[in-house]
Amino acid sequence: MSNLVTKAKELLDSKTVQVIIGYEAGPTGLARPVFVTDPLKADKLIYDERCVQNLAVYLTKHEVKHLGKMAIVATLPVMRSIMMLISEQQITSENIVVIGISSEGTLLDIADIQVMQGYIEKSDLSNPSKYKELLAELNKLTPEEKFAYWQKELSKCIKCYACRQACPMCYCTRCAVEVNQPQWIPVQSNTHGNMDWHVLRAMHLAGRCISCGECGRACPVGIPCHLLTMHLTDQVYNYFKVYAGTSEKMSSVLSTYEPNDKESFII
Amino acid sequence: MSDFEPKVVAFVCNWCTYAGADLTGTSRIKYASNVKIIRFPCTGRIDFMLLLKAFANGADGIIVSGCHPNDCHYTSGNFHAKRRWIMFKELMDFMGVDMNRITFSWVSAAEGARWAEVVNTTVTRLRELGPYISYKEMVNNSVEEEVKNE
Amino acid sequence: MKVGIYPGCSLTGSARDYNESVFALAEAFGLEFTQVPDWNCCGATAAHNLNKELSLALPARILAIAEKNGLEEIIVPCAACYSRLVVTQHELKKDPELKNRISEVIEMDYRGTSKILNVIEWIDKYIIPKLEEKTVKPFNYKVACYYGCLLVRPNKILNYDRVEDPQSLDIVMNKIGATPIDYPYKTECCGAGLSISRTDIVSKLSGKIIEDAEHRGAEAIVVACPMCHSNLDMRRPDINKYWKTEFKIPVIFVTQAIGLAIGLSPEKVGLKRHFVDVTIS
Amino acid sequence: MSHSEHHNERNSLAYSVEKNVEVIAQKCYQCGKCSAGCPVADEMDFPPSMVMRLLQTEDPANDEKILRSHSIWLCVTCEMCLSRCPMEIDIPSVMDFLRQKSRSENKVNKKAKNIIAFHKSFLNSIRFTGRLYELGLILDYKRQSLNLTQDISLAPKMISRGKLHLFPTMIKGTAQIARIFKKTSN
Amino acid sequence: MARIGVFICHCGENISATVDCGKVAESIGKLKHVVLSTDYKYMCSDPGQTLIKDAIKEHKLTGVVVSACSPRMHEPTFRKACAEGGLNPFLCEMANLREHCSWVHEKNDLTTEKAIDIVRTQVEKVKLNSALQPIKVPVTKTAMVIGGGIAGIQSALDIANTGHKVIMVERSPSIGGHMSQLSETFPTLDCSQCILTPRMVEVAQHPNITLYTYAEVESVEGFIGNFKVKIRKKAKSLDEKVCTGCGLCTTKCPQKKIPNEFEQGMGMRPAIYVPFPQAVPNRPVIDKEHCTYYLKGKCKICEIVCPTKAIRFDQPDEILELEIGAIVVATGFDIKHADFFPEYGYGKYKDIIDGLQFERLASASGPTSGEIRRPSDGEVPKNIVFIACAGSRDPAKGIAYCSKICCMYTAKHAMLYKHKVHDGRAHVFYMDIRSGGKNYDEFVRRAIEEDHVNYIRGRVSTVYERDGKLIVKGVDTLLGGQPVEVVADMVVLATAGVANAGAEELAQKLHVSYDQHKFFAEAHPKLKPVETNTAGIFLAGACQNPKDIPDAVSQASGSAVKVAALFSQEMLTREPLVAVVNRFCPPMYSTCVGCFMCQSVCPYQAIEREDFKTRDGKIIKTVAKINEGLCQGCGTCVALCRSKSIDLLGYSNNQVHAEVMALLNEY
Repeated sequence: MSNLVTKAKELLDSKTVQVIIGYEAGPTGLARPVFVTDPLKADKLIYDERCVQNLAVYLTKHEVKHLGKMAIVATLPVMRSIMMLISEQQITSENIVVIGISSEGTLLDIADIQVMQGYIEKSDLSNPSKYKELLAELNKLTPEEKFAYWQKELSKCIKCYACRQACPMCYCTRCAVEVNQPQWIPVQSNTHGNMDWHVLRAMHLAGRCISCGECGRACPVGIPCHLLTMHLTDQVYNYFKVYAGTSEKMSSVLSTYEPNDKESFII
Repeated sequence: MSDFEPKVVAFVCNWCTYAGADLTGTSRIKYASNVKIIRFPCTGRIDFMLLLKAFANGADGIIVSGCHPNDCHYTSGNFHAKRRWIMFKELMDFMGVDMNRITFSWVSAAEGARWAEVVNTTVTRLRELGPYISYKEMVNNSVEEEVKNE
Repeated sequence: MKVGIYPGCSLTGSARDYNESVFALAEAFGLEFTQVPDWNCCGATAAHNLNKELSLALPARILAIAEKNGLEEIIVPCAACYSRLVVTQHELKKDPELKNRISEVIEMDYRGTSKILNVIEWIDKYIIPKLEEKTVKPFNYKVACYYGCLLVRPNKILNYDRVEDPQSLDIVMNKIGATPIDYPYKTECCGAGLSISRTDIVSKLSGKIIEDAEHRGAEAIVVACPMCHSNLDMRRPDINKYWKTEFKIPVIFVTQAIGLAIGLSPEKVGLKRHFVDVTIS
Repeated sequence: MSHSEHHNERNSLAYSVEKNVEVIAQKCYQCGKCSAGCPVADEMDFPPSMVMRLLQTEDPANDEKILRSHSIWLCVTCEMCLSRCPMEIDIPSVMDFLRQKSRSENKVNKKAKNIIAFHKSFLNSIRFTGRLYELGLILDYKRQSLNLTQDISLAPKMISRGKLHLFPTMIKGTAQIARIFKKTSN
Repeated sequence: MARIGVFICHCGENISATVDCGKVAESIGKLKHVVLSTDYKYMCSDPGQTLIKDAIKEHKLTGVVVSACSPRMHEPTFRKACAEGGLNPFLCEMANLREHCSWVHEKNDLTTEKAIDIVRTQVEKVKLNSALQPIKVPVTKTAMVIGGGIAGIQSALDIANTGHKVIMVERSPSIGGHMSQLSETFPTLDCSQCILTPRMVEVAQHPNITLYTYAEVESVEGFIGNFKVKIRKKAKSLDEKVCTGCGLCTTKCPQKKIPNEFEQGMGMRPAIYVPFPQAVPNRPVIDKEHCTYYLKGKCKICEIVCPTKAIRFDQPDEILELEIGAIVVATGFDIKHADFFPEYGYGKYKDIIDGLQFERLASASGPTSGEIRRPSDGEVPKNIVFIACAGSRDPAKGIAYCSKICCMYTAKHAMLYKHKVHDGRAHVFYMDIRSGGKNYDEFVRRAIEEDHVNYIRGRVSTVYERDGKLIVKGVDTLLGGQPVEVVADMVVLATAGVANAGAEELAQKLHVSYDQHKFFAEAHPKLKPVETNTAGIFLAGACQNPKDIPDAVSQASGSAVKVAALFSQEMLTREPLVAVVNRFCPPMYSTCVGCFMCQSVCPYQAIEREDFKTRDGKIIKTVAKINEGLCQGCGTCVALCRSKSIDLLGYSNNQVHAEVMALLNEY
């Protein structure tokens, strides 16, 4: 994508931004994140089907932030992450230039946040179809089967917190699992402790998850933990008819309410 | 299983349900003694992790109760709680945690009789369900896992 | 755009005068429309009084045929038919199940896409723009604009004009030089469907409408509904008998009034077919 | 909960109105604005607001009164009541429903026989021709209502003004119309 | 090292009848850190309390658990006892053995076991309690009353008479509000002006009251006892100190045809005007929308004729910044203008008027000096129709609620009419007569029985004009829905009471909530009808919902007492059960990441932003900070905070966690 490179060059040349967060081809042939600060190095930027990671996770990292104004190669999930991060006051729109990438992989002209909002609103915000089937499958199971399934999966967890690291929404400087007064989450990586952790994570992402699936992808032992957050994404839409990351002003589902919110289980 | 008596923890708000339970007392309405109450200022204060803690520590059932919508002493605490419980319930259902073991209810300071009713129906249901074995097992096995790991 | 017209039964019979005036206007203003092929009766009051499903099926057939023939707009001069058609469209839109059931009954699929225009909407859209230049003989009379029930009610469904003291007809009449009077009976009922079965009631209700118009010095009552017309015009003898008076005020269709204003002959707009002689014009 | 139980027990007319035309009789607080504006209220045995009141009682005896009333047949569906009702209660739809129920239970008020005769004749005429054949309508109505003399003067005048066809116009889809009648006759 | 004392109360027989108190005391005594566990017949009695006080000293207790009745009953008692015993009151907890145990269960082992669990839970909790100091916030002892109607006036006078300063802000040029427009008042029929005017004057002359008319609240910040208020004094184009109120200018002003607001448009006024003769302050203002000078740039006749040269065309608006301790909102109501009711022809026919217009007609100071004459031709109406609920209880076209006052004022109107037009007929179309209140129903009965007002139960369908008469088509539902037609000379619509224009905007400035009808919302529908959910802001009068004068006045006095109570303290002390955001030394400062979701859940706007800056003022980190003056301690933010950076004193995460553990795990 030469025009991606050109765009990047001019952004850096014109000093519009100080750093570009994008992808480059790694030695193993896989794409990996790159932070380009020098216009001359801009041509290493790539975008193709190998580029799957949600780069928004770097927007809140001090090491990147302090470089200055940032441009970021952004697919839909990244754009939605940006919206969330702005609405949660972690970044400011002034400090971000979005190099939009369409679902076809072509360069989008995202002049500003409003344009980006327009693009997001036009897009399908429900969970990616490949996960929809999985979710449907799981939802068919009986409670016992579900419980068993998650016991099996969660027993694998080694509490490496890669799911947390990969998630652009998990930007807390101190995560609740590190709190030991009281010990909310058992430190050990056993099924019970793991379950507590994943419940906590899912609940903390309820109404905030933008369905990028990074957490699941990052898991070294292959726990489909992204299905937990994605299931809640479905439920949030089902109950409150909203998707996360659609505007810079949206307030999270769990920090707002409608007096007539409907539920069927409170007697 | 008939002699089984479930352990039930009730998380209630101070202004409505706790006061309602007081009224149950002053009106001398009898109910099952399995339920023990923990007082919170507002349902909005109740952390979902506490519910898991309760199960992990041997509770067979839980009651969460606060002011009816629009009656919250803090105007909106129960509304926020409601949304939180919706999400929590959906997640638990998805993970196969038995939601029949948690009763969510609104009980006002004037509903002494209703509190007794809520408790009794919950306890009766739990007596039928029996102890929450699957969860208890998970916790115990986890401890053994530890032992193995060491 | 392909414009269709649904005359409805009365325009082929008791309201031929109305029919003639509508077509006369169309001709004079060079407006094209095709009749809804093989149209049937809308069922009128009788159907929805006795059988709800029938009262939806009959209009549904009309609409379905119109759709099939690509009629994006259907002009419905008869206010009663207009009301039935719009209500049907609304009911079937509201309830998909019912819609399926009905299209099964009429053996056609029905989508509910065509836009239904009442006569005044038609006039506003196609005639008003050229009206001024064409007006040769200003219709300068004091008129009582009588809308009747079905042009404005049920307002929530038709949402046409305002339900109390509507204005659309007054505005049209104003355009051709007439002076509409302030008239509280604009939307009072004339007795409609009871015309034959309870002529006494019709005579009473229509009588009130006529009496008040005459009392306020109107020289004509202007209508946009054949039912109202037949009650106020054809039933005049009964009315006069009931009220023991001699109400003389003529009742003319809005289309006839416009026709006269643009210089069409009374015959051309069917005035000669009235029971009550139209002295004006 | 107790509420729903209550519903299950209900088999009143008000309940079937609720089920069939989604109008809740209890919404009516009896202001009477409908009766005040109803053109035929003074002809009725029960003006609209009274019909609503009778429904509210959910008393079999009163349900009977409604179904046997003259009112429901006098209603001309002018929709004035609905357009002015502060509670937006769709009385016209209720009337339509009550008429059909009254007929299906053969409880039609005797005074209403002409009205129904007319409606029947009207439908008859379109059942066979697809459109209204006015002369046929009048003749058929006379046959049904036995008002042989009525409107005797009207017809010739209409004919002279070309307002009355001597022969019906048949539409092509008559067979289909017939089927529509068949399928919807319940 | 915790040293806990546990005291188990028998409450006479109330607890001991079903709970084995001795056994409870015994098994609790075995618990870690419990140095004293004893039972006693009446803990709340003096000897019982002494028992605690002595034990605190004797056993050097660090925590006390009184196991007796509900804390909602006696927590204050025992906390006070502890304080007297030298222990911080917040180190005392109560275990509810009566309401939650002995009274609701049979006498058996399970019940006693439950009692033990309950007590143990509180023991575990109290170990984690920390000594808290009541929060002290200073109080600015100046109140602001917004709105100068009868409610505002009453509230202001009551506060001022307790010796505190009051600022009164009134939007219009004079105080007096709607009451000053009324002719006579139900149920006594005494003249409104006569009872109101003295109060208005009192306000103007009261040493403790500063009156700002023609002024509006611009912004409100801060919290109870410490509000910072900006007020905009709109330019009156006049120097009030110089003006003598001679009124010469108003007579000479060439603009004379401006509909008079005070007369509800039934009279005219000039562009420089005093709203009404008894106005306070009795000084004119120039209405810039209509003044020839402001419109065309020339005229200035008023300036020329003014004997004291008081006119100031170049006068700018003035912004005042005030320190306020408490606010009383008394902005009143408005009437819903009836043009949304086309079938009643209001606005179309001159002789169909609304309730307030009738008040002016009936008022001695009104446009007809008290004679009932119809607007169209000044004739005395011989047949008059009053239509109740013209807008109220009408979800379709008007408002769903009952305006409460119309039944009474309609009865009053009908009466006044009959008193003034003896040969006249008065008809009232009504749905229900809602006349609850002292001597209210008697009043309505009088209208019917003595003044022969014709009450017809039924709503009017339509009103139209014919031959200069108004045809009113109604119904008599008591005659089975029989149509009724009245030929009237005049029709009065009892229009609904609605929230004042701008109420919503003001509510948002004040951060108080309002209902779907834009009326100000009380903190609790039953027990806090005068408070708002924002501490230090109170309600008076019809800004909460339509009210009659007695109700408005009593609520006004209520709000005044609330303010006085607040001002009776040098410092505000509040229970310190508030949320806190953790703080650490740099570079952490706090584990809060500043997502500020807590801000959106807080019902009290108690969460503020705190910036940590470098020496050169560069912001390093922005985190949440709880304003303990505003926080009411609901703890919703605590449960929401993902990084667990917020905690709630008295119900800390540690404490509630410990309670759960203690409740379930046998020791």
